[in-house]
Amino acid sequence: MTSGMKTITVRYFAVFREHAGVAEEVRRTTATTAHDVFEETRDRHGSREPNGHCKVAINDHMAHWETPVNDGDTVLLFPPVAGG
Amino acid sequence: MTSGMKTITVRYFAVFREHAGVAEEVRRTTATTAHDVFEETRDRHGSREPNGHCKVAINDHMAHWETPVNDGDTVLLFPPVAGG
Amino acid sequence: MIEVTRDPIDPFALQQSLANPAAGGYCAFEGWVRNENEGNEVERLEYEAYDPLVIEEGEKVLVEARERFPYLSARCVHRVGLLEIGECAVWVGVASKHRDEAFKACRYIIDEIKQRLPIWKKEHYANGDSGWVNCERCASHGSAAAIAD
Amino acid sequence: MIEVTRDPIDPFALQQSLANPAAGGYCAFEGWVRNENEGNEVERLEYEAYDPLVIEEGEKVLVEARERFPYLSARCVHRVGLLEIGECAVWVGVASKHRDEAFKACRYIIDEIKQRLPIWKKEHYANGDSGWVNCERCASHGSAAAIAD
Repeated sequence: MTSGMKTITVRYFAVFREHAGVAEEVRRTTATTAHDVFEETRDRHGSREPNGHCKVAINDHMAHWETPVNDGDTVLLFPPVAGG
Repeated sequence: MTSGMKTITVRYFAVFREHAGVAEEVRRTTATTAHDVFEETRDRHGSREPNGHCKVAINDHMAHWETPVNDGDTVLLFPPVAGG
Repeated sequence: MIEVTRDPIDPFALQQSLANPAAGGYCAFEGWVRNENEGNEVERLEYEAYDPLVIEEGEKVLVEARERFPYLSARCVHRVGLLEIGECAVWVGVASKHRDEAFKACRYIIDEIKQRLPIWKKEHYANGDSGWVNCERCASHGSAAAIAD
Repeated sequence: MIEVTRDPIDPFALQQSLANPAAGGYCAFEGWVRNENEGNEVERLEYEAYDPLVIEEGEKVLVEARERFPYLSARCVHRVGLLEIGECAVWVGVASKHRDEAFKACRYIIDEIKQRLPIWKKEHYANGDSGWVNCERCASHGSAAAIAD
């Protein structure tokens, strides 16, 4: 069965990128939401927290953690922001 | 009797000066407070209002309308301010 | 520090004078001469100030602002004389450790300056009239000028 | 308009771009790199941004600010890269008819920018350590950096 199996690109920013050692990677996944991607990549981004203070974007638009992830999507994982 | 008779300088600013036609004048007066001076010079400054929105200073310090006026004082009559 | 000047205000030089390595937030306010007030087309403004009391009362305002919203440095300059549309009539700058104090102190300073300092503003209108702002009932002068920003 | 730049911010040029004959009030905020945060001596800051979403989300912030506090013109620039103490990291300028909208819109914009835009700040400390601000529990990195202004 390949049902639900999709290919996505995950991009890591700031401390997440430093921890992952890569800025982006292509992953095969059964994740259905952005939250699933965050959990599945925990060893990459290294966050010791739930996703509460982090943000996520999909295909260059801000998304929610419950937003569905589709085959071919690019998921951007943002650690807590600190502009200004 | 010269009791209470004093010599003061009154200075008019902005619209008060324009109305009075002079920037300052020396007056002989029995005024006991700044308020008395304001009333006594009504034909000079021309204000149609009580002194509520105006301000007064005596000898280069902000004063109140109840502040006593002494012989030799300089009383500055300020119309409503509009800085900024 | 508060100053009265007859020359154009240079916000850039003023801002640089507030530089402080401990400052993380900087807020500035400028009052510009605008082309309209209360429905009247304004051609220029004329400001008059009584300098000694602008300074005395202005310094009090700066001290009060620091007591309420501790800042690192603050400065204010008010221009007098004839000003054209777009020119800067008053400049307030505040540098502080965090932004909250900078915003609040800056606002406090300009609000108090407008209410307390002996400064007067005469509007010259496109129709040739003129009027002292806030003084429509102060004396028998021509125009219906009212409270400006 | 919101921009991301790698070059030093020029507040004077930015301010001039907001000139408007109908504007009576102008408020600006600048975030400066300060030499200390949460007890740590800071030597410099490094900002990273994801430009496409800074622009998209930043434009939303400007629109929201105008809906709440109708202004005439507003602009924001955020710098990225390595910044030294005293340099300007972010600039917000708002021109409006009256001062109240200028102050409130400016404050709204900087507050939202700090909370919503994908921009990250790494502090480089005098002791050689470094740390991403707000990320002390994000990942196993060295320093105890905390929420900055």
